[in-house]
Amino acid sequence: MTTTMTLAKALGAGLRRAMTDDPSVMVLGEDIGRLGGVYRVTDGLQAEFGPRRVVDTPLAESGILGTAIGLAYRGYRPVVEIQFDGFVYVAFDQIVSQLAKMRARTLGAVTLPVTIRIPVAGGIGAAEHHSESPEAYFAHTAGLRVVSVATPQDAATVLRQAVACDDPVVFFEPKRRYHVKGEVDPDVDLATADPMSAARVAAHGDDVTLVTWGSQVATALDAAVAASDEGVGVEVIDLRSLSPIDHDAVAASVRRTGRLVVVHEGPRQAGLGAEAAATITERCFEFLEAAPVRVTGHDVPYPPAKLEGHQVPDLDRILDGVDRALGRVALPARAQRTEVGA
Amino acid sequence: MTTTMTLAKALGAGLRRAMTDDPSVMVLGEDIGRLGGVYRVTDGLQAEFGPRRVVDTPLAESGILGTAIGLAYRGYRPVVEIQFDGFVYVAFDQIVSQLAKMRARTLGAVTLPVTIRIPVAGGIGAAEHHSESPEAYFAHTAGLRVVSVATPQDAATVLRQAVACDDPVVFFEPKRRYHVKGEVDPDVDLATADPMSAARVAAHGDDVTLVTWGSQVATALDAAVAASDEGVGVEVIDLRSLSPIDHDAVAASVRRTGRLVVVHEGPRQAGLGAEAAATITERCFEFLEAAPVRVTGHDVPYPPAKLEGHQVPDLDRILDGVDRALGRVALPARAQRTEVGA
Amino acid sequence: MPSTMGSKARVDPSRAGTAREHEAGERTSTPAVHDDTDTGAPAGTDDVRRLLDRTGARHPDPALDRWLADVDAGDEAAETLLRRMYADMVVSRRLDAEATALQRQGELALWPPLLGQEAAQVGSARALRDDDFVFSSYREHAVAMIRGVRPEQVTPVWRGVAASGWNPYDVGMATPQVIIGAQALHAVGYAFGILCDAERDPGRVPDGGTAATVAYVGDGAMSQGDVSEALLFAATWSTPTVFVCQNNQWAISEPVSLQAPVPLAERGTGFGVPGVRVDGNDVLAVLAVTREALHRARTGGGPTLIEAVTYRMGPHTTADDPTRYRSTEEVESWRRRDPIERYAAWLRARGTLTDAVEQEVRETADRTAAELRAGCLALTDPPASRIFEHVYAEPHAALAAERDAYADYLATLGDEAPAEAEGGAR
Amino acid sequence: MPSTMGSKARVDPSRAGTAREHEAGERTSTPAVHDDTDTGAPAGTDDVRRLLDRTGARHPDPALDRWLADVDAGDEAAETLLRRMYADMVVSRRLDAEATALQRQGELALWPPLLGQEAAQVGSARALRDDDFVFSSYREHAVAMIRGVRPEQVTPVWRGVAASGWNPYDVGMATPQVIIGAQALHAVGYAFGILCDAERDPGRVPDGGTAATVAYVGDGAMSQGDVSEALLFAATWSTPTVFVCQNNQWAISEPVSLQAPVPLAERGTGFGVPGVRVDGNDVLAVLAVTREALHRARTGGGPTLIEAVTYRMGPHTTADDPTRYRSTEEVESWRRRDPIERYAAWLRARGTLTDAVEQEVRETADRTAAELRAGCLALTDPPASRIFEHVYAEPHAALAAERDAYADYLATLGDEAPAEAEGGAR
Ligand SMILES: Cc1ncc(C[n+]2csc(CCOP(=O)(O)OP(=O)(O)O)c2C)c(N)n1
Ligand SMILES: Cc1ncc(C[n+]2csc(CCOP(=O)(O)OP(=O)(O)O)c2C)c(N)n1
Ligand SMILES: [Mg+2]
Ligand SMILES: [Mg+2]
Repeated sequence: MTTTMTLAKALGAGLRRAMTDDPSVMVLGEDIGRLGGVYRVTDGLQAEFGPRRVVDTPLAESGILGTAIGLAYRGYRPVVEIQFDGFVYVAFDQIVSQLAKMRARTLGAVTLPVTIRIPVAGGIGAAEHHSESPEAYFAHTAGLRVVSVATPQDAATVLRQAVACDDPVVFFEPKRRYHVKGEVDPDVDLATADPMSAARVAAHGDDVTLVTWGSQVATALDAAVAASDEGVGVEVIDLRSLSPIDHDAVAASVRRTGRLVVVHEGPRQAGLGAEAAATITERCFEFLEAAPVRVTGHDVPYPPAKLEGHQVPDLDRILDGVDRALGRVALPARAQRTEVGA
Repeated sequence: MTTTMTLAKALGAGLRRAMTDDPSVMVLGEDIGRLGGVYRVTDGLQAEFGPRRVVDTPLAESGILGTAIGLAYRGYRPVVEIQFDGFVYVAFDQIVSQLAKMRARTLGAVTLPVTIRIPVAGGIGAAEHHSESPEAYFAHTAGLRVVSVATPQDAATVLRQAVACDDPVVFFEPKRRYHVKGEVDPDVDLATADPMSAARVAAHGDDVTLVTWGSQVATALDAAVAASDEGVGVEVIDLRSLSPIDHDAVAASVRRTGRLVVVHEGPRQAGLGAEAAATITERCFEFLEAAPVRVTGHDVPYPPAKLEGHQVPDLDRILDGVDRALGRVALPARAQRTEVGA
Repeated sequence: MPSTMGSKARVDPSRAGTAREHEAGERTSTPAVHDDTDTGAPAGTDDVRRLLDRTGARHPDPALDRWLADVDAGDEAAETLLRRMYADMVVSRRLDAEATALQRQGELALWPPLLGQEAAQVGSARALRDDDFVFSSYREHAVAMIRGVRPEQVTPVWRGVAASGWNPYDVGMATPQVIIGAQALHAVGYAFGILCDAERDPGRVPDGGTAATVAYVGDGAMSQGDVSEALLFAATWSTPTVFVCQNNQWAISEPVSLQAPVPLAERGTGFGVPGVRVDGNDVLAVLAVTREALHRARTGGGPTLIEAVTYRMGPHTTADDPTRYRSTEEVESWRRRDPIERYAAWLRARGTLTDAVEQEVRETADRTAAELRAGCLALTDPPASRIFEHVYAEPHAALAAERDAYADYLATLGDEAPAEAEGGAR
Repeated sequence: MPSTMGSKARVDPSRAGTAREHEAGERTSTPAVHDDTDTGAPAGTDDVRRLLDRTGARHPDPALDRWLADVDAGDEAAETLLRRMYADMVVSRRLDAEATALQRQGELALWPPLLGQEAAQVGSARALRDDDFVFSSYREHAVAMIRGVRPEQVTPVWRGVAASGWNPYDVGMATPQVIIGAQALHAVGYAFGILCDAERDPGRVPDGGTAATVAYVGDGAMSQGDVSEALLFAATWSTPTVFVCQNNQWAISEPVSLQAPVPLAERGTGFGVPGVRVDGNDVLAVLAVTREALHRARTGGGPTLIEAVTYRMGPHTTADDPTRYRSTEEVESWRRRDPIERYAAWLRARGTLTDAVEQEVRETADRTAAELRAGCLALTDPPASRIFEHVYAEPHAALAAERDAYADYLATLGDEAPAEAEGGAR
């Protein structure tokens, strides 16, 4: 049954359903119990499932990840919340050296179905370390799966898929879109739902393929509307899975459009935009009318709130990227740059 | 005055010179003092400069990096050794959240000239976590500089440049090539030496541009020789600097050859090969005769020693990449795959 | 929380209270622990070093009193210091209220109030010398003020105009740290640098090699591996470092019991860092223990961990709703231990705090609050080019190209042409 | 090393020795510390719990002896256990020598010898139940053997054929961990899982919820933030976890003084984890303290940290040259405290160890060594496709494509066609 709810609530609903379906699912993190998380995603879960399944941990992310690995070793299916993107780095070793490698290390004997929920990206006027986009670090790490969601329905469904997956999954939540509402059925049949590894065509178009994910999907859709007003058809692909990447879906589109724009908030250098551009160039070289275009965060530390509008790609920067992909010179100044963020 | 010495000794000579030039240079790490490092790079330095300038630290990499930041805050110029590439992840937060961001955070008030020496990459038959290629993680981190060396002379010179640089520098040492010998002048004038940010053309050729760095440079040069036997001119570019990347040098070459092969050991997905391919495609789209080709490690955890020959690109895989860049079908089976590693 | 959590304080009860030796080679007397249970303070918060009880009565503690000889001299210098600390507490509380109001009015994006922690911050910061160096977290507004940070330098971070508001070297204090616990290692490294300087050539070292560093950490921060590593490095190198843990009972919604099965003052002993547990709402006791710890640090005695037991009276930040996780009774019980009230009562009783002084302090507070507000409202948004500045110290062609490309792009929008950046991305 | 390093063991000397309460609510008697200085042992290593001195004389210690009631019963079961532990020590030393030889002969890439640490490993591992779970480092070959790892399962890692040699669930022991200290957190998490299982439905839990985990860590590992966090999480959750720190005096070239200004057994107390310092070369004492700690763990008493004071007689690994950083005298002084010799002396004196038994043990050792060697030499290089296997549990199209492309490439070389991979990259 579908209900209208925010993306944040949909995450909670997905988590609740996952916990109901499988008693081995445990939720761990800072402030996720009594408080329900700083974004209230886990609101009510501790009251419902008790403090042994929804566990407020000491303030130590490496400890959280390391003990989650131990719990998974024992047969649990831990869902870990990292409070903000910038706090995941202290747990980096447990993620890349332990979680990602344990299965290969043990020749398949040890399965670690740990899901790491991370509110990601900027545009919320936050303090330092609260607006990071670390997707590429994890996508560059073999042994992990990395997913992102852009819609309330995907929030519920893909989170359930991530928790059900026997591989470790880094699950990125577009915190700037937590309040976005949509129709959500938290109980869709996972067997028939699209797999989380599949990209989703969010808008159809024949002139340019625009690839993005997470909180940029909505901006990209706005850009597609604006472009269509100018007669340009933009196909928007929400990657959803960042590792593996559904290059097939992108390539199929680019073979049609001949042009690719990749949009993401993280720094450009060695970001996922490079990966998408490189792979699509390999696969579609003869179809490309122009070099793939990257519209990304700059290669700078994420700036303070008042400047983040210059870091986070917005409608105009995306349209500029579309223009560049079309080989057009820059368009005349648009009336007003659109505000990003909450 | 030049002397014949190994790459490892050249590093030590560069460090000695840097310490002599600037009393604020300190060296910190595990086993670097009395033992002289597990690879003896710092051999003799503690005896020469004393235990307050060459400091054996407790076994905790985050602690080493964090205290190095404090020392730099106080005006020191710490050179930190991470014993093996795989041990840097426990210090990841101090590197990406602190070291990389401190200058921007303080609007330029705090300068942190910390150099992080990391023996990198595989091919030495080592145990797990001793053969990682984490370059892309750091190149994706704004605020850091990342360099690598491939020759004994560069080992001495670029290390001195890195230590003298007022920015934090991650300095990758090709451990598989530590024993390679060459003529080294540890005292070259840094004012006239090529800057460490500049790529180096290691071999000239007109048919394919081959970009790589560190321990793969020697393999690439072997490949260039083999290709030239088949009449193919391979231009080998040793990037040296991985952040920033000297795309100008690569683009200049590709505009001539029309073909690009990037070779690295780290995983392919979101690796630096993607960055090089994407940027060169952006800059040289109309010059490219074929899609840039990546020859890289697979997207798997670094395999055990007996299998590492399948992970580390070798002569044949590089030649296969050259063939692909040339649009040739795979060559007939070559006599024997070349052994990689020490 | 797991049901077993409260049930295993397995440490010898006779070891609680944690009066460790406070100077190398010398043991302090048994701590003077004054019963304060009439305040209804939460269990487990009364085994602390204390000089002023919540009524403002002063209790003798020879081991601590010797660090307050100047205060007890009763001369004009003493009066000045005592009044200054009173002003510090009142002014910082006023600043805090003003900043909270600015946030409520939408002028600041966020604010982490210090309300309730004035004594812990003022007492420790007033023990410092100018040449000491502080590495703090994000809530140490009173410490910053005492170090010399001006009101208008406090707000840029919380308004989102800059990642920091002052030059650390101007005031001997690093700018706010958001990654929990990371700064503790910086404090140890800096202190190791002091040691190294001193050994090389004490004469040429500005602070003669006797400066110290202070790492402020929260009770939650004590759980981070970095803080443990900092304790170890400090002990191994015997650095002149004082760790001041403001145990304000909460880490956002998590009670200190989750971070500390035994008192936090004990945390360092297994690393070789002695600890002392002090009433963090008693500014005199905090001053005394910090002076003692700094003296050890300056004289080669190595690091100390001070646990200042206090309470965060307000929300974690203005974005937090503490009613979701703690009771009014708990908050009220701590209100009765207010750090300013008890100090004021004592000062009044001894004649230091007169109506005239009170009036003057209030005016200072209002004036400082007004400066804070004016400074905040005067802040302008920095130019776009700022994001490319100070990323690197040395020329960086790639970033310069990015900056130029973005400037060109902005020019096409016609609404703003960023100024040429200075430094960082040349 | 910094000159100040040795000079600040600032902890109350009366607290050294660290006989903490070993059971909830109960205190053990004063530790029986037997003077062992005639062995010329390095200073600071004699304040340990000990039952067998280096001559093999058994000293009473009621607090420990109660954990050896079965041993002291003197019945056949006791004799069997005592002989088994003797065999464990001799066989593991023999295996270690064989592996070292294999490395010298080029058959293994590397080997980290356990020589000298047999008692610490055997005593602790023999205290375990089958349903307990061990998370070790890389040097715990005797522990692995006792857990049921077969000789031929030990060598794949060190030959470089696989990243691990056994299925952890078959033997209740994780495979070797190379990242220093990381495994300690896994042990705590697993133990927390045992607690959770038990609370849900003890009847349906195979181990009835009374299993425990053991984390083996080195003296160097104690410096890592992860180990500190593990101590904290274990204390906070009161997990059934025993931390066994084999303090073998060295972390590669770094002496333990660099990692531990105060005895490592103290490390946990500030987190709420009591510690005990035991002679790690006394297999009986190690057995007793581990049994005690496990009993506490199984009965809700929470974690314990055991510091087993021992010595790494060999190099760090076969790649190491310890003569660069330690003296022959030091090594010799520890040779006089050999863990096998003293145990053998005691066993011989009490009649447990006869020539016949000795002969039998030697044969077992030789046979096991031969198995190790045969197993090692029989190892074949895995197929190329192995690198793509088990990376993922579920189908992964991208990796499958990479695997296929690589197979196609290999086919062009004509020298090997990798078998179709099973699982991981479908
Ligand atoms: C590494 C990291 N993890 C989590 C957070 C989120 N966070 C910010 S403040 C805080 C609580 C800190 O508590 P404490 O150390 O007691 O300091 P207090 O806020 O009470 O002053 C948390 C969990 C963070 N900033 N950094
Ligand atoms: C995170 C990390 N840092 C450094 C190393 C390199 N290293 C391997 S063993 C070792 C010493 C470990 O000493 P200890 O914990 O005492 O164990 P022991 O070798 O004595 O058994 C070091 C530094 C590592 N493996 N992992
Ligand atoms: Mg707190
Ligand atoms: Mg050791």
